[in-house]
Amino acid sequence: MRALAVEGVWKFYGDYPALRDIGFDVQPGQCVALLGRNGAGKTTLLRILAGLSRPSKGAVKVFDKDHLDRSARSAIGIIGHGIGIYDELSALENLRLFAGLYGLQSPDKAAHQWLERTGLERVKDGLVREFSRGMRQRLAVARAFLHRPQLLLLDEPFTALDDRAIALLQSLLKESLAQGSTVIMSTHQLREALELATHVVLINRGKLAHTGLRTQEMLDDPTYLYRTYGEA
Amino acid sequence: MRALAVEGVWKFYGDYPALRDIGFDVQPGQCVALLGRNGAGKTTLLRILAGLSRPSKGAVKVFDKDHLDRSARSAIGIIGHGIGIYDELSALENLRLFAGLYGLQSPDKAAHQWLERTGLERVKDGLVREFSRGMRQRLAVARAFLHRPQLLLLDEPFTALDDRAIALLQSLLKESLAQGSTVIMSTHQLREALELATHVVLINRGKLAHTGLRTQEMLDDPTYLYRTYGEA
Amino acid sequence: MREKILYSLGIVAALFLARNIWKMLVGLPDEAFQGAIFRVIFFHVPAAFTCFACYLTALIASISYLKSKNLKWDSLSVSATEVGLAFGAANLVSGMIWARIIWGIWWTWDWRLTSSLICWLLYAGYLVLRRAVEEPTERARLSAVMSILSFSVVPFVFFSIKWFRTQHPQPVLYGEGKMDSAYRSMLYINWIPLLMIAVIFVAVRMLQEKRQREIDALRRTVHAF
Amino acid sequence: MLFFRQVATVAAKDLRSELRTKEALNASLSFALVILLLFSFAFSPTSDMTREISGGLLWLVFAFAGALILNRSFARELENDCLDALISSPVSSPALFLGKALANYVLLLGIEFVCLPVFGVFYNVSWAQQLPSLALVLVLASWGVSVVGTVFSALTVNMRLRELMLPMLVYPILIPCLMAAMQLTTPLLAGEPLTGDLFAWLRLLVGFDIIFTALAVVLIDTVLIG
Amino acid sequence: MLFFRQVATVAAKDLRSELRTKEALNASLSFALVILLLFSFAFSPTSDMTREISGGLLWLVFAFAGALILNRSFARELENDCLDALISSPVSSPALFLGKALANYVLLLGIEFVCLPVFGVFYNVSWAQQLPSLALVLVLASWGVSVVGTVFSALTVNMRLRELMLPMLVYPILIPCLMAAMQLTTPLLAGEPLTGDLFAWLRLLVGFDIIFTALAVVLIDTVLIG
Ligand code: HEM
Ligand SMILES: Nc1ncnc2c1ncn2[C@@H]1O[C@H](COP(=O)(O)OP(=O)(O)OP(=O)(O)O)[C@@H](O)[C@H]1O
Ligand SMILES: Nc1ncnc2c1ncn2[C@@H]1O[C@H](COP(=O)(O)OP(=O)(O)OP(=O)(O)O)[C@@H](O)[C@H]1O
Ligand SMILES: [Mg+2]
Ligand SMILES: [Mg+2]
Repeated sequence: MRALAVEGVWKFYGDYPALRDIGFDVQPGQCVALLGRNGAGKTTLLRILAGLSRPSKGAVKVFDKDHLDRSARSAIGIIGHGIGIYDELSALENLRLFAGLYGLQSPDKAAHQWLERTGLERVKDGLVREFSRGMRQRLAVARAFLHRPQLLLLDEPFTALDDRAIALLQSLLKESLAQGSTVIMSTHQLREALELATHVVLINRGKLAHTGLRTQEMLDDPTYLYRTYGEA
Repeated sequence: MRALAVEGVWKFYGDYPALRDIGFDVQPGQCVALLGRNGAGKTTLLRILAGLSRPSKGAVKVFDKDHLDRSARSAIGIIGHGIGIYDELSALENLRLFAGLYGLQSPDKAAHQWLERTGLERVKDGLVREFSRGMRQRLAVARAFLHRPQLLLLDEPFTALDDRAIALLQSLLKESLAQGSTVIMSTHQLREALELATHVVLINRGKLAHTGLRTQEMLDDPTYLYRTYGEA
Repeated sequence: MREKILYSLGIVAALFLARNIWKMLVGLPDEAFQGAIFRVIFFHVPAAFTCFACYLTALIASISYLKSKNLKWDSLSVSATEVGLAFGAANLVSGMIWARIIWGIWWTWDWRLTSSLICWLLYAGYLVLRRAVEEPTERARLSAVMSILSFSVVPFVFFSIKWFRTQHPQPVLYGEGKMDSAYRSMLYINWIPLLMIAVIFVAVRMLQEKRQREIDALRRTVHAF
Repeated sequence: MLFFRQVATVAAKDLRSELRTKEALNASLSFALVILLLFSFAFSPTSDMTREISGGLLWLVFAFAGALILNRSFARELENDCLDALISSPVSSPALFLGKALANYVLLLGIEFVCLPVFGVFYNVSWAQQLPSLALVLVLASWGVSVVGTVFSALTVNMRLRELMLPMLVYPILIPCLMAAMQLTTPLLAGEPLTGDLFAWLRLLVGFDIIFTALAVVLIDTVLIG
Repeated sequence: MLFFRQVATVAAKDLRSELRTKEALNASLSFALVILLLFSFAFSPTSDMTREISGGLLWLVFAFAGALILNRSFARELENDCLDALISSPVSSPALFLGKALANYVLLLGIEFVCLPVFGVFYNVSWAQQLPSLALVLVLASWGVSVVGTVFSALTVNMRLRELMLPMLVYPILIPCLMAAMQLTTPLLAGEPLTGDLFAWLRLLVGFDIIFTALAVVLIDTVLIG
């Protein structure tokens, strides 16, 4: 069973095709780096995968179910540009809310567990508004991992994070990869992404330019990819 | 004459000191990388330097004038998180507006010149709203450089830019450094910043942790700085 | 080719309208109570019906857009709404002129009049809403929803004279109002050219919309590096 | 079952975060008071006149203050991209919508029950004579306002002129509902019972509520997922 | 000299970008029409009553529609952090403020001059009998509204509940100004000339304008630079 199957996806903004016939498969356990220059269509694609937007043509299957399906959605975890956390609620309330929405058996237990894992247990009753950026980012991670998603979609997760926050996120991602989850992340910070990735998908102005394993060359010189498969 | 003199600057948010007794000098022609972990106070400091915010204590001098002074302001150019450009105006109108506000002798000529230099001449009458991200970024650069500022303040200028956009910005910065301008930029993308920087200022939870020349060690291993001067 | 057909249709409609006006002025006698001004009705009522027809078209086009995601339906929806607004305005203004002469005032807060105005404002709101959304697909989607919601007021306009006591004349076509058959047939006959004009306008606007989309797409490619 | 639990969860979240800060509530309450004041200046009502226009006045105040609450409803989700987090969760759009509409409904009713006595004092109206009927009218009309307002809040949330668009679009659609409420409230405030003619208005209110709730539930998915 | 050039540049920029899209203008115009409608329901004005409350009605409409324009004034600068670009330029805060106030003033007057005839038609008021005096009142009162509104637009621009805060804060302060305008407008619309008693109101308007313009110019720097 494929974790994700993207089949001939097009997305039009008006008459402008932001995605043109994108198609690729992701097997469970893979970590895919979604690369491309500014405006290539990474965010557009990730939003479609996350069920936040409908493709104009084509289909997206998550574990062989339509991506807008309820059970497909419960298998997905997202971290976007915003943290997706309510400022006026406490850390615990936030996690309990999402645990409830995802229909977890014991929302309370799941919430506490993830507070502990992200090191937020001792501030669990603090309002998010008062948290520092690092703590908020941790909470966003806890929110995304809470329901043990089998497919993680991350849009530029390393942007504007410092070395420590990046290390935390990387270790969490590694762990959930080890547990068999699938990860797809877009980024411009090639080094951080390629260290983690097992596969690479490169988009060029809305078209699939390359998809395949991450090779040693890419690690050695991140611009290798753009030079080889991108435009001049 | 110092390009910038920061003297005992404190900034309080309520009772919380976001900046604690920051003081350093920058000589003309230097390129300073302002580093620090998330929440260290980089943005707070840059906003004070740019005259967008007043220090709670201490003083900031730009070319020996108070930073809120009109002539100090005309010497400063900023690029922040937003591009600082009006979506409903055309590229030319935007530049002409700022040229006018800065009291340039011939606003029209300056605007055209910078449109040309950033490669936007052929779309000068297009509304900014329709521009792609790369083009907007160029326009923001043109806006910041328009009045030939002697002091450039950049807050995370490389964030979320692709390789090409970073290269463009770097080349423009290099050029204006060569012409004797001073640059101060905050960033988490250490590699890109350190390549350009001549000096380094490290802030740690609002306190100055290190200031000095950028050394070869830093270039070789960007985390060297945090390891040496930062907290555990 | 398409333009030629449209233009010739336009000429036919104009000739038809001229004939009707001639008939109205020369062929029909003044009405007993209201006098010469009564002839406004030959425009007032058909304009209202044309306007409703346009709104209905917009509704159908909007639903079709949501079903098919084809931007052609969106252009039909805007075009029909714009033309509908024009005819709505014609209805309002002719009614107001009439009111000025018969009632002595331009406006009264009567349900029929007011609901017509609400309806007009709602569809004007539709156009304002369209301007606030940049991206064409999103604009089409949101304005389709708006169009569907707006249409809920149209029956209200139509039946307002039934539901409430109003100063506005009772409907002669289906209700208790009475009208001489010569007047009545004139009413119907004059509806034909107005409807033709509406159709032509809608077609022209749709062409414009299509061109506009093409231009936008071209400009985007120019403005994208 | 799951559906209703989700509706309740969403509504509880909205209410909790509103009641924690009470920002929107306070602001729209004081806004309501301010416009009550403005009206009383503008129309310097004599007691006779007040009697005639009390229903209209009251519902205008509710409509204006309500728009502020409704505007916040989806705008609240924008701050940290929370809307994306909600939509990508397995909550269906109708459940999300009904939860938010419910929360708005409760807030709106809260504002109304605070404004009523204040209004009574300012304009010297003894409003409590027909309390059950009045409550019925409030309950029905406020649901209409909440449902329509919440749909438009979702519709306009990503627009450039959100705070301008919402009132501009929402009031015309609400006019039948507000009109009926005004017509019903004026006699009720004057102490007259509901009689013959007024039932037509009540029917209009019920019809409005049903039609727009149905339309909203059908259309909301299209509005939320582009 | 430079000061006035900067004021003009800022005002021209605001007007140009507003007139290019006409969004706020269209929206607040149709909003004005909608509330004219709402009022007419709420108060179902007979011709007698209309005569008494016409000034109040009109200024309420202007105040509500104006708030939408004013709300946009600084909010417009947020989109791309343009406000930072403006403040960091050598334009002084008062120049920035006056430029924006001027742009709002022009837009407000535009809306008023469109609304007046519409009001005249809908409420059957022949409003043009005392045109010069009426224009004077409009010009004076609108300046007060623009200045106060622009200050509060700046004050609230970074608040979480911007669209809620502005009307809540601005109307109470505007009450003297609106009150005077209402008192002056009612007789002028009825065709009576300005006489004895009314000059006191006119003086109030002038005083309001002067005081708040001065206050605003003094305080704006503190408001804009934190
Ligand atoms: C601004 C004011 C007015 C508006 C908005 C208005 C609106 C309408 C509308 C929408 C209709 C067609 C719908 C229907 O027939 O059910 C209509 C029909 C009609 N109107 Fe008006 N009207 C206005 C003023 C007047 C006045 C002043 C008169 C005459 C004194 C008048 C006489 C009629 C008549 C006779 C019909 C035909 C009714 C029928 O045959 O169904 N209207 N009006
Ligand atoms: N709402 C929108 N309306 C119109 N065009 C859009 C919209 N969102 C994205 N686009 C266009 O679609 C293309 C892809 O955008 P997208 O944001 O997906 O790029 P990206 O790969 O995420 O870029 P970046 O690296 O800059 O984030 C771009 O050309 C962009 O201009
Ligand atoms: N408006 C504000 N109100 C209260 N506290 C603030 C505000 N702005 C910043 N702070 C606090 O001041 C400190 C410094 O923030 P600042 O944004 O300057 O950090 P930074 O170095 O730019 O961090 P980052 O790398 O995450 O951008 C942080 O602890 C932050 O929480
Ligand atoms: Mg992106
Ligand atoms: Mg920062």
